[in-house]
Amino acid sequence: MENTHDSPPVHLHPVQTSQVTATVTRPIMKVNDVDVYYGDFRAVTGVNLEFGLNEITALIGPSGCGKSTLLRSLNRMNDLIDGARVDGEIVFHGENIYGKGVDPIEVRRRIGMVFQKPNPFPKSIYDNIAYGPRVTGMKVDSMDDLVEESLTRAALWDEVKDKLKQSAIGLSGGQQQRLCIARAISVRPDVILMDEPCASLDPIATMRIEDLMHELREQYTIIIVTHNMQQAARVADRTAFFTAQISEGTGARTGVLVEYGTTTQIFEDPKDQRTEDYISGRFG
Amino acid sequence: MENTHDSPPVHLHPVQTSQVTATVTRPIMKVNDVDVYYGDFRAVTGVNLEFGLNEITALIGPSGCGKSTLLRSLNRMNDLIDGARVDGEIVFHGENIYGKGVDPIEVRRRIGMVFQKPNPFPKSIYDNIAYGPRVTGMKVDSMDDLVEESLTRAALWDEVKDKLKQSAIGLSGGQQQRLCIARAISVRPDVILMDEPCASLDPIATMRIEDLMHELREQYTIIIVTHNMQQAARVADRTAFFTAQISEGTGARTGVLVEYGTTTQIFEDPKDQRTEDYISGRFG
Amino acid sequence: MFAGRARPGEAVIKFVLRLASGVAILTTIGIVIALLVPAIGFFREVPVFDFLFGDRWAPRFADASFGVVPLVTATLWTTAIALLVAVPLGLGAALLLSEYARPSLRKVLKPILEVLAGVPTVVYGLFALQFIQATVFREWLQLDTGAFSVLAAGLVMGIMIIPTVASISEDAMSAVPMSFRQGSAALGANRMQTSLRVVFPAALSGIMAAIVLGISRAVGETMIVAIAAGNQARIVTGPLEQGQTMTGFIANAALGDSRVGSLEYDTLYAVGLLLFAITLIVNFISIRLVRRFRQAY
Amino acid sequence: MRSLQDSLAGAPTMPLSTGKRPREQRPAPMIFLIVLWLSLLIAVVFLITLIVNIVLEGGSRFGLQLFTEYPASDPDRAGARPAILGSIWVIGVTAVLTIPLGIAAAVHLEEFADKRHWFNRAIELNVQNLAAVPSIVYGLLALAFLTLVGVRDKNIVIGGALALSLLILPVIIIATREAIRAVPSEIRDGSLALGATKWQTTWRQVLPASVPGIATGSILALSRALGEAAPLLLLGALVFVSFDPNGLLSGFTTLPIQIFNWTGRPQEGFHELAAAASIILLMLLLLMNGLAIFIRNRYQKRW
Amino acid sequence: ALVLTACGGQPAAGDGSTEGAGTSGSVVADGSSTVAPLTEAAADFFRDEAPDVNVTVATSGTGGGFAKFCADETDISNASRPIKDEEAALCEEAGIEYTEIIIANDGLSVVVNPENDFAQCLTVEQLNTIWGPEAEGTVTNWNQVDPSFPDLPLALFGAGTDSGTFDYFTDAINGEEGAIRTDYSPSEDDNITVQGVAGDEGAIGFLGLSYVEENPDSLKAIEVDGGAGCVAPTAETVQDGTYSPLGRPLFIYVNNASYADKPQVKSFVDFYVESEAEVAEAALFIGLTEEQKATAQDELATLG
Ligand SMILES: Nc1ncnc2c1ncn2[C@@H]1O[C@H](COP(=O)(O)OP(=O)(O)OP(=O)(O)O)[C@@H](O)[C@H]1O
Ligand SMILES: Nc1ncnc2c1ncn2[C@@H]1O[C@H](COP(=O)(O)OP(=O)(O)OP(=O)(O)O)[C@@H](O)[C@H]1O
Ligand SMILES: [Mg+2]
Ligand SMILES: [Mg+2]
Ligand SMILES: O=P([O-])([O-])[O-]
Repeated sequence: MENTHDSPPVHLHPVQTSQVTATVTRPIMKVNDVDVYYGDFRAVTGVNLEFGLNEITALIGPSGCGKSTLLRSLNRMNDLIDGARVDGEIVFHGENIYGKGVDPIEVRRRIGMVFQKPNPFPKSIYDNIAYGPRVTGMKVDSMDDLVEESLTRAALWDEVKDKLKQSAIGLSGGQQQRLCIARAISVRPDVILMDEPCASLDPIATMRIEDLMHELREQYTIIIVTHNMQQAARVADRTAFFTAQISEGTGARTGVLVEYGTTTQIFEDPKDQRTEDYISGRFG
Repeated sequence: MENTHDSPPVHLHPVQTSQVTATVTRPIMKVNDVDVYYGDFRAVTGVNLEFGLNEITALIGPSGCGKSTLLRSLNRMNDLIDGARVDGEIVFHGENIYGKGVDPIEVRRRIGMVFQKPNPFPKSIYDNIAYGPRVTGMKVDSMDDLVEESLTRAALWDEVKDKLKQSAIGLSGGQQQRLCIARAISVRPDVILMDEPCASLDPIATMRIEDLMHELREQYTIIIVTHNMQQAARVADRTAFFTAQISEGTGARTGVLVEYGTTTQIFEDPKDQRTEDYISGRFG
Repeated sequence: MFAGRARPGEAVIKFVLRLASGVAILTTIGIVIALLVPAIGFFREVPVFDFLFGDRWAPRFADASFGVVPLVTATLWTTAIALLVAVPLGLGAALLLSEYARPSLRKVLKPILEVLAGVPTVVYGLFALQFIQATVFREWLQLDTGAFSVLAAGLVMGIMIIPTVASISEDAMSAVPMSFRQGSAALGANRMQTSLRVVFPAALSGIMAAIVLGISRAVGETMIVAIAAGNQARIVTGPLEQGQTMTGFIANAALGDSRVGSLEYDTLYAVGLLLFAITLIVNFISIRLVRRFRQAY
Repeated sequence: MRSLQDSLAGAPTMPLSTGKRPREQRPAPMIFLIVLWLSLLIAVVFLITLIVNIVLEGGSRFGLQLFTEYPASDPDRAGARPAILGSIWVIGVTAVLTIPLGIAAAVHLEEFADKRHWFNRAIELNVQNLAAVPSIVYGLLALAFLTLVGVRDKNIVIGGALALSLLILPVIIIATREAIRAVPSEIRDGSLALGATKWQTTWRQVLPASVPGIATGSILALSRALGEAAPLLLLGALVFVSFDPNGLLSGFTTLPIQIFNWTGRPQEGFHELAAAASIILLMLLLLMNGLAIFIRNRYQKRW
Repeated sequence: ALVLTACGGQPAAGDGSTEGAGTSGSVVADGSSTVAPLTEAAADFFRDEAPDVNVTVATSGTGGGFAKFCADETDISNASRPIKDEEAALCEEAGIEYTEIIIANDGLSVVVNPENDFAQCLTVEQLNTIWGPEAEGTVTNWNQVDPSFPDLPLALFGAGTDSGTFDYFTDAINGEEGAIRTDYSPSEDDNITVQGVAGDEGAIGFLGLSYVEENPDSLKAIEVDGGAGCVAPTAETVQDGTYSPLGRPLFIYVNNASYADKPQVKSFVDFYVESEAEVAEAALFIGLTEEQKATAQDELATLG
């Protein structure tokens, strides 16, 4: 092991187009030739992907390759960033979410999101869950029931049922993250996007969330960005590997999809040299 | 690969004492029973370690286990944090750097440091390098020569020799980091500490830095903190694995050294279950 | 080996710097002494109770009396009116700047607001007296009011305080982590809902601090009230009445001159002390609130 | 209530284009936005009215004479020359007194002071408090101080500068601290790790990097001092001065005081002069704020 | 500046008096805000004589001015009433010797809002009814002053307590210096009084004649009946003494030591008295009678 480092520097593959090798049987979302820009800067280019219903799809790749950018464009969260722009189509239930007449707020209600750092509102646990239904004007028979159901699904009910009126800020990191998942569930989305949901958690809390994802998979479609390859291997049905390509002229780094397939295939039999280098820890 | 996750939650090892299994032949620095506190909070406890001359030692472990804290105590950078305190001895060339009469500024000159985020000064490239020699009042025959020498050693000379008067802020991330290494070298330290020096760099820049570390090893002793196990495996002669132990009473997390040995031993034949779990990606 | 160079310069510099920051403490001590000594002289002649609760303020007349209540009522009126203007407008501006405006728009709007805080108060005072009171209130609106009113002074003062309220509450709102807004948006909330239900409550302690600081600005403002609120020390019962505030009294008295040590001179300082005490209390509340919102995230 | 289960079937449910107006554009959010804009616009309209008003009243008197002539009993011959020079003197001395002191105090608090020490905490608390003390109280303080040291005539440049300095010192300290705090700690760490002392780091790295912030804060603070009248009134600055102030002990008057004085005269001409002098003050204010903005936008580093 | 000077009613230079030439130093005057415009005008004209002399004129009110004068803080004290005994005692205590010089005349005018058409002339008794200490809180309406007056609330404005105007008015109308109802708006700034009276239909106030002449649209001076019929305040009635009891002389008090030791003070005061007529005109006051001028010059002469 000592001093074995003599491999040549990695050359980025010259092929620009993304390779889609997976065929998803029951697609719920399709990404058609998507580029994402921040102002003039193209952060991600030419992505084609399909996400399967009730599957967990992991997006992996080195830092800055545009995983978060792509994920945020899936529920139009990028709209909130000045200058962010999406080219191409993202088709959800047969409808382009960037199409005319589409209300981005409705898109976000239907496609929920969980963030890297748990971000409960500084309100009571109860109000955190009730917030979504309230602001979206959801017709709810009993808010109490909805809160209980959401928390139960997020495997948090037993831990918090006696302190629903207490502030959510008092919960541990792992509990906060499950609360955020419960909150996302409360407005009855079809898809849940997760951007490195365990990055700030300790190993035990991470396992809890991973277990929870497996349970949620029965009813939701989950798309998760992760830095942790082991995590992708543990939880995902399919994995998409991205990397950043450096443009020759300007030196700008643009994210591209390198390879997409079942998790087993990506980790055990990668087709692309870059995927293999990354998986085997040769870079990143 | 699908859904294989059913391992029980990891239990932190109850043994508190650090296990030092490596015998370093030519130690340049010794950490004797060091605890580091931030006010009342004990961030790291009971660390015993030796760093070998002209070796690269990697400190690895999950987030928050105190790697950076320990590293900063090796050149008294912790002195600058209000309330930070080091108990125990850190012996460098036979002298306790926390001993009486020791000038911390001299310690820092002799033990240089490179940070996670490249932090060039907002000055010209030339002035960045000349800064250290100037402020430390180093006797220098020709500053130009010293600048050239430092930049050459940091494998940056060719790239910047024509724009020494330009601002360092205009360099790319990888170049900036090499500039910071050149800057650290300029005051002729014996040891260089690096805290995740590649965390913000892309794969190619990372490789450059790793190559550079191998070259520098001939003349300097290097201690590097890294999150990236592959990187540790690639560059380090020895590896120390830390983790955070949760105190039963208070729930406070304190960093401990779990295992220390040659990199080969740590990665291929870990003695401690926690090390193995971490290496194999079972947590973290 | 590590015996460093002696660095006496470093110690001297450190000492000088420390001395410089000690000026802050010296100033406070100076204020307290400067106000307290004459005030003690004053309270030797006028019982504290009569001062604080007396309802007739006529310190310089043959038949003197020293009840500060009339000055306090005028101050309360001008302050309340100023806040009524500054709080809604300031918070509205703050929400606009922090939740809606793009950085480029912010760059334009914030300095304009800052100008409002910088207009010399003499200029404001004349504007209040000659335009707001004389032209707008009396000529255009035909209000039943005299040459001065606490309303005109309070209104203009409110405008002056808008930037104070806006800038501190905007700080508090901007300090609310983006992640809260993202969390809210991801649940299908629109900007208004996010602003009112997430950002506003989360920034509440900072907003309170802004308001409290606004109060201390209003209580301490001098020239506007001295020019436009009137000079008659009387208990003010309505916004269209004139009245003399605490600062108004000090300024007006300063236009004359009193012998050091005379009761008249001491009166100035007794009122100054009361003013200082009020703003001090208000400040402490504000500082605590700010600290709370700084700690929250 | 539709159970959660139903929505998960995966079959296309409600379309995304609901046909209704997007939720961001419904009446309530639109009205809300209009209200927010209004609150800002009211303030701006007010400012414009004020400026127009003053320009209408004082415009005819605004001319060279205002700058070159001394006050006189006849408004047609009167100017604000001593007041302008007095303002320059007082603000200049104030700047010389406060800027170094304010920077030094801020450097101490940010770079050197152990924030857990009671003394430093007391200083911090004091600075915050002083920033909100009414300006007239500073006038009382300066008056008491000058009396204490036995100054006969309190209306002297150094006296006025003292009152204004104490008034804006906390403002400058706070602005400087913010500018210093904006310098990333990485820069400090980088310098210290090379064996630079704290002071070297402060002097060679932190202060140069925070110059724009300090300049901006100082200019705004001085522009506040420029418009202050109340504390100077207490020193008896409401005087007729028909000569150019020429030293620290020279008598003086300032523009705001001159304005106040003129408005107290019976003749309408003086009121116009007051408005004209207000134009000068407003122009100076806009100039200084503009300069501050320019510095802020041009030089402030985004780290 | 020259052209402006020419039409400014300034005394022609070179009328034989070259007393200021070559002197320098400072002259500090303080005191009455009523008299201040006179001293300011004098200082203004004097600058052409002696450009290097710095004259400052502060306005602390007559009482405030004497306080400083007797503390040896000023060279000249402007006064709109003669020095009081207790003030004189203070000066004596401090060893300050001084000389009183009459410098102009003023008609202390009682003014009402221009809309007011019923109050043309008030007797001293009526004024006392309005302003007396016993009126405080009780006399609040014009019809309490005279039943023929309409039902209109009174609004009262006047000089602040530090002023000689205040002292003079209270003495003349209420019979005792400082005795006055306190529920009026006192201001050291007479223009505030102008604003106050102009802004209130039921207003009544008192101030110097110059403010009336300069603000014909805002104020109306009423006639005062001191026992010999209604008299309006004008230059003639003041000079001939028929505007009584509110016609008053204005003074400057000169510190004898300053006059003797400081050439700039001497030349300023000499100039001031000599150009008294032009000064009064420029400052909108009523000049001295021949008799008064002679007195003033005599007083100057005693100073040496
Ligand atoms: N709001 C933004 N404005 C401008 N550029 C952005 C913004 N957010 C991200 N970028 C840029 O877009 C590129 C992709 O960023 P992104 O955050 O999507 O990467 P990522 O793969 O999620 O990386 P990480 O693993 O570090 O989270 C980067 O170059 C980044 O600098
Ligand atoms: N300046 C500080 N003051 C107080 N506590 C601190 C400070 N810096 C670090 N800590 C705490 O000390 C512990 C160890 O932190 P440290 O940064 O050394 O961990 P690390 O192993 O380097 O983690 P990472 O991999 O995230 O950098 C953490 O609990 C952290 O919160
Ligand atoms: Mg990301
Ligand atoms: Mg670290
Ligand atoms: O300022 P006075 O003339 O009224 O004393």
